[in-house]
Amino acid sequence: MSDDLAFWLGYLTNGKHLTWYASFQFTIFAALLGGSLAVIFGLIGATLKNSRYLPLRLIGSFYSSIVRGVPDVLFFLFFPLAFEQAVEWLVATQVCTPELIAAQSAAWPPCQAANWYLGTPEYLILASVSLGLVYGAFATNVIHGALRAVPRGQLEAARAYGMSASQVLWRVHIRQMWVYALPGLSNVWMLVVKATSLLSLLQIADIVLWADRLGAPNFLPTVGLVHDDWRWRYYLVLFVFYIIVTLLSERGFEALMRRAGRGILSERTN
Amino acid sequence: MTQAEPLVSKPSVVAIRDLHKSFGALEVLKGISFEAREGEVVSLIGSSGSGKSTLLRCINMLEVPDQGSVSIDAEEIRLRGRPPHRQIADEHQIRRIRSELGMVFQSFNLWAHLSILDNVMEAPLVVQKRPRAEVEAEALAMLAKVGIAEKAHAYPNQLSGGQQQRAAIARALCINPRVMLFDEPTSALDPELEVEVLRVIKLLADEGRTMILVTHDMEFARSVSDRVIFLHQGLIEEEGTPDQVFGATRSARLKQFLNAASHT
Amino acid sequence: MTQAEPLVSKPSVVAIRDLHKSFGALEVLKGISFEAREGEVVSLIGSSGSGKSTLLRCINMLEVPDQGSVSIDAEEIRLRGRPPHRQIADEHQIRRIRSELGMVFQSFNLWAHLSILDNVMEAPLVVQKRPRAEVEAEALAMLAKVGIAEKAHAYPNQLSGGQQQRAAIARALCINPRVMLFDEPTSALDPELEVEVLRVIKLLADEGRTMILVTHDMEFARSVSDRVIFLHQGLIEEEGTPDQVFGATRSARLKQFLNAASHT
Amino acid sequence: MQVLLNEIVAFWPAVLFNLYFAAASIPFGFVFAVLLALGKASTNPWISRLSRGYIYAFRGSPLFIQFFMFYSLALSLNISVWKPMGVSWFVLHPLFIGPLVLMLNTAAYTAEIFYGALRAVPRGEVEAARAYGMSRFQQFRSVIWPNLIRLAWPAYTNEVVFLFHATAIVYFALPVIGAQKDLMITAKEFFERDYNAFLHFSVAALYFLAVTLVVFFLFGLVYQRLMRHMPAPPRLRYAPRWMR
Amino acid sequence: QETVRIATEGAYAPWNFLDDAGKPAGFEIELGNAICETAGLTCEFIINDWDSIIPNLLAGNYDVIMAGMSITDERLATIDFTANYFPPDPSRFVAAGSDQIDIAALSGKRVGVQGGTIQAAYAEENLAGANTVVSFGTADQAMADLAAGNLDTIIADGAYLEPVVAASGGAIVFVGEDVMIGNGVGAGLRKDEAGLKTKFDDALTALKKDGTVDTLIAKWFEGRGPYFAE
Ligand SMILES: Nc1ncnc2c1ncn2[C@@H]1O[C@H](COP(=O)(O)OP(=O)(O)OP(=O)(O)O)[C@@H](O)[C@H]1O
Ligand SMILES: Nc1ncnc2c1ncn2[C@@H]1O[C@H](COP(=O)(O)OP(=O)(O)OP(=O)(O)O)[C@@H](O)[C@H]1O
Ligand SMILES: [Mg+2]
Ligand SMILES: [Mg+2]
Repeated sequence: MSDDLAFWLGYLTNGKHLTWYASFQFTIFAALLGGSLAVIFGLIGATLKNSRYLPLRLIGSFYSSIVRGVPDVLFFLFFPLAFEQAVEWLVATQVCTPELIAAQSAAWPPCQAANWYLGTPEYLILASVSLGLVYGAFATNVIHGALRAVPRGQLEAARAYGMSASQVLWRVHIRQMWVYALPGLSNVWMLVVKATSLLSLLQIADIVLWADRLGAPNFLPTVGLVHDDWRWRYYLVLFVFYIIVTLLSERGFEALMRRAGRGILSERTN
Repeated sequence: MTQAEPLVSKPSVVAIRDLHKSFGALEVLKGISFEAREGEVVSLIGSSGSGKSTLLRCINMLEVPDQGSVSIDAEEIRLRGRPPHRQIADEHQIRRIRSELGMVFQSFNLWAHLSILDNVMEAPLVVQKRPRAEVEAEALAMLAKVGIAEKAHAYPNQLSGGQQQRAAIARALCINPRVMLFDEPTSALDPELEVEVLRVIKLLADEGRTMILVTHDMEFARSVSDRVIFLHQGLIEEEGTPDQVFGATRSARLKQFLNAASHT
Repeated sequence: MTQAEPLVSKPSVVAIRDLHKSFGALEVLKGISFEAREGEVVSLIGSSGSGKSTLLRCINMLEVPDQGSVSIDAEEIRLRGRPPHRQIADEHQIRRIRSELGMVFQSFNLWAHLSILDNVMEAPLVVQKRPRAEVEAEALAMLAKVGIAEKAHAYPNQLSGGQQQRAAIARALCINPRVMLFDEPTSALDPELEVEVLRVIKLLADEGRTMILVTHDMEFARSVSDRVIFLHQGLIEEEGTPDQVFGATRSARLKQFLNAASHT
Repeated sequence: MQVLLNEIVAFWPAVLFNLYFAAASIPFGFVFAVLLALGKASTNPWISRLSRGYIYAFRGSPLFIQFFMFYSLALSLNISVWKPMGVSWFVLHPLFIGPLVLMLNTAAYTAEIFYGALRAVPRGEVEAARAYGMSRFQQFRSVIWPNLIRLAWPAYTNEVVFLFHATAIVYFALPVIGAQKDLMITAKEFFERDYNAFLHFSVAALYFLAVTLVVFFLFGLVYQRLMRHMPAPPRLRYAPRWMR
Repeated sequence: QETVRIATEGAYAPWNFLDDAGKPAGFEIELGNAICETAGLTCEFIINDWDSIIPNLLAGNYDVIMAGMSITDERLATIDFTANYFPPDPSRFVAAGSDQIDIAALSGKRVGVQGGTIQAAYAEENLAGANTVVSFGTADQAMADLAAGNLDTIIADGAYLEPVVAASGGAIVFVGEDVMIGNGVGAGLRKDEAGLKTKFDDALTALKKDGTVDTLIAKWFEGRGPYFAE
């Protein structure tokens, strides 16, 4: 009985479990940063797609269709690697001497001096940017469609009163765009949230990695709580966690929609 | 076809010379010239598709004409390029001039995300960069003038059509325009709402404001205008005082048009 | 209000007794009883919202009435439960009876994914399980009868409204129904198409087919019906031969209605 | 150029695994989805609630977690269930449990698509079917299903593409048997050999992109056939939209 | 003072694992700290998945691997090793206690390994023909599958298996003959880090000499050693 109690108490006192709970911050951080970046990249992508200049338009369309044509995991893994290599290559062009290059045995980086250390914080930021880029492509599509959904008359009125192009864009077009974009962006947000489960693939000790480590069967008291293979219970917790986040997000977006839709969606009240 | 009215001595506020405009293969305006003088009310009439809206939209360059010029207060709006890529040459100039032209759209086009008061204040604040306190006072005064002061904090879609149209008029007035442009200000409204809006426009006319309006309401055109212009197939078919145009119609087309108009 | 016509001796095909139907708080039918005899054409008229469509839809139980009964060929459709959960009691019975009632909808409701011929053949094949060759021959004959034989292999949305409505009639006819039910068969059509469809319905009437139709077209009701029923506020306000109803109107409400109808 | 060709050839066996995962899960997922969609629309509150809950849970949680959870769940049932039945080797094989989880997942997404389409089926056409005495099943076969599948097809095409994309994470979550490696694992191993991220990942991406285009093409052909009753059949556009 | 990053897996008790505080702990962590102290270096342990532990070393994300990694010719082709700090140790087979399994004539069985280990290479070479080799990300995952009956046997380091078998109370037992593969466990370094390698080797030699290594082995691997005492 008291053994049982001690065992279950372990879930509150055991440092590994506490670290697990703490690792939720990585997931939440990546979701928030990734989500915000997705909107920003979405705005940029949509602006490119709407541009008057063909090359910019092509870049916008290329970005949104290629990224969407490839699995999110692939891009998620590729981008941090590619970014790291690109930075190292840039540094290498500055710092690598022929001797250093000759001394380098590994295939990459060109020389040891050009190496860039990536720790958890760096990986976390790169992962978030990666999420932002992937889902920014989806957001591009959503925002592009929403920009086109704003009635032309609303923009013409703004032009007719002498607003400059950027004033029309920011004061009317983008302000009204949100209402049409929110349902789609809500969907993108859910995707970002779910994609945060991939963080462990980038060497981040996130909730998924810990669930695997803690749930694995353990025989040795020195290593942690002794139990059989309990992984599915740990994953069930994550499963439920994500469903709850989805539920709360839905609520949140409904509230947001009500606010943003004020004046545009609400019915006549008098 | 000059007028014998004293208005002729006043300076011309809007001057249009030889305006042409095509959409693809369709030539909508085929060379239109006219002037509107200080304090004059000019009505454009004509059958549907005759190019009235297009003409009005060319005045503030929402449509860029293919040929011809538009001058406001003797300042010509600069354009560049050849059709169909003719463009506004000077963004600063057009913005300045546009804020001299208060356009009221047929479908109101109030900004849906702003309250009525904010709609009215938006252009003075953002374009003319006038101080907020002053603009707010003036906006409230304008709303009172058009009779919807109590709706200042409502959103456009909480208003009836007539109230929306009057809000749109207040919005146009609040930039203190030299000229008001109206595109069928009442055609989206039912007869009751129409009366409300016409009352406001008449009020403006009586104040001596320069106005150019497109209308299908011959009664109204007759009672409010100093001059009536009949457009037909992209050209001015007849032009004159209401008494000349409606009383002593010369063109056969106009006669036919007026006949049809009186039947609906 | 019995009729002096010879029809009275024929057996009643549709018999409706004391039908009540509410939607939520709104009581649409407040106790309707009438019969349609073999070969009789009955027109239902009444202002919009008076419950005509609801009554027609109660006959084949697309709406289940709250109270009262519907009998087809003296067989009562069995229902069970209390309102608002009243339900069809016997799925087999209703399916058999429904295939005796050829309903033609106001908005046609042709199956968009099937060709016209397949539309007409679907119910005989699927519901009545008749041999394909026989059904096909009959379907083509029906299409010829309503005058759109050459459209057999077209899809519904390649047809004009009048053609679609005639296809819908052919579809209803092809199940060989005892009774045809029409809900405003022409109101979705423009006057030209209307004429085509009315011609077909008249043809059927002349053939002696039992029909119940809802219509807004008084002229047509007069010329085609054996009996006219005027619905008002969920009750039968007046009933009789066209001559009685249109010629010697008694009810004040009906007079008012006919007056309004003749003005539009 | 030669390098690229070699690389493409080297990836060829790997893509077969991704194709297998998609091909094995899509048909079952489709059938299950139809049942779920009908369940969600059912008037029986329990069936409806159950289907709704299932769809919500599987759409609301990451596929990655679902893989881990179902694998470890299946594992914990091994001794008591699969072993005695003699299907142990089969049930826990990635080539079985992979498509199984994909199927459970895609069924939820597809069911939501079908449910939406179901509610968009023209009411009048269904009423016409009822009015002519069709039974519920006949109504479904003659009217509801043909309408549903047409309405759902574009969205379903998207779902198929993303299911294919989702096959990329199967082997990140399940044990690898022998040399059975899919595109992602292959790309990752190649990368760890020579650090040429651009080459290896691009070739893997190329494969995914190619299959995506093929799916759009084939499904587009089907769509055109489905929509042949329209005067101007709408075309299916390359428009990958959602992911799980 | 020079900072050295040491990568470890953190899922291979008692070599390395995460303790109750969630920090790396185990034989290699204590040894690593002792080495760094002796060599005058500042050390920092980093947790990295096993299957990408060598690539990330080469990519320069850390400088040393101490993760129960056996010294093999194959690995020596890409990285360098210090002298071993754990002697060549037999790899051993385990099976569930109830199973009868003939390792000598192993055929048609499911053999679990941790991907990228010497045992994985061994199984691939010697067992893959007649059996199914299943590779897992961590040793613990393989152990879970064995316990759940999804594997017939696992081949892994004897020193890793011993405490597990002891603690399992007969549920998991050693079977068959031991296999000698690998040349002991050492710390892995990039080939161009000759300086660091020297520092590590010198420190190791000193620690072996003064008995620290043996003490640590005795502490973490019950009943083993001494190996390095003069
Ligand atoms: N943006 C456009 N693109 C192509 N054609 C246009 C465009 N705007 C107007 N047109 C065409 O130009 C012609 C004149 O249009 P305009 O709107 O000026 O007519 P209107 O006199 O205002 O008619 P109404 O009384 O119906 O408003 C019409 O045939 C119209 O179809
Ligand atoms: N399914 C329903 N749910 C709620 N109310 C309904 C429903 N169907 C009809 N009603 C209401 O019942 C009343 C009668 O409708 P019904 O369609 O029978 O009128 P009608 O006589 O056919 O009118 P119309 O000539 O316009 O077709 C109307 O007020 C209508 O709004
Ligand atoms: Mg117009
Ligand atoms: Mg009706």
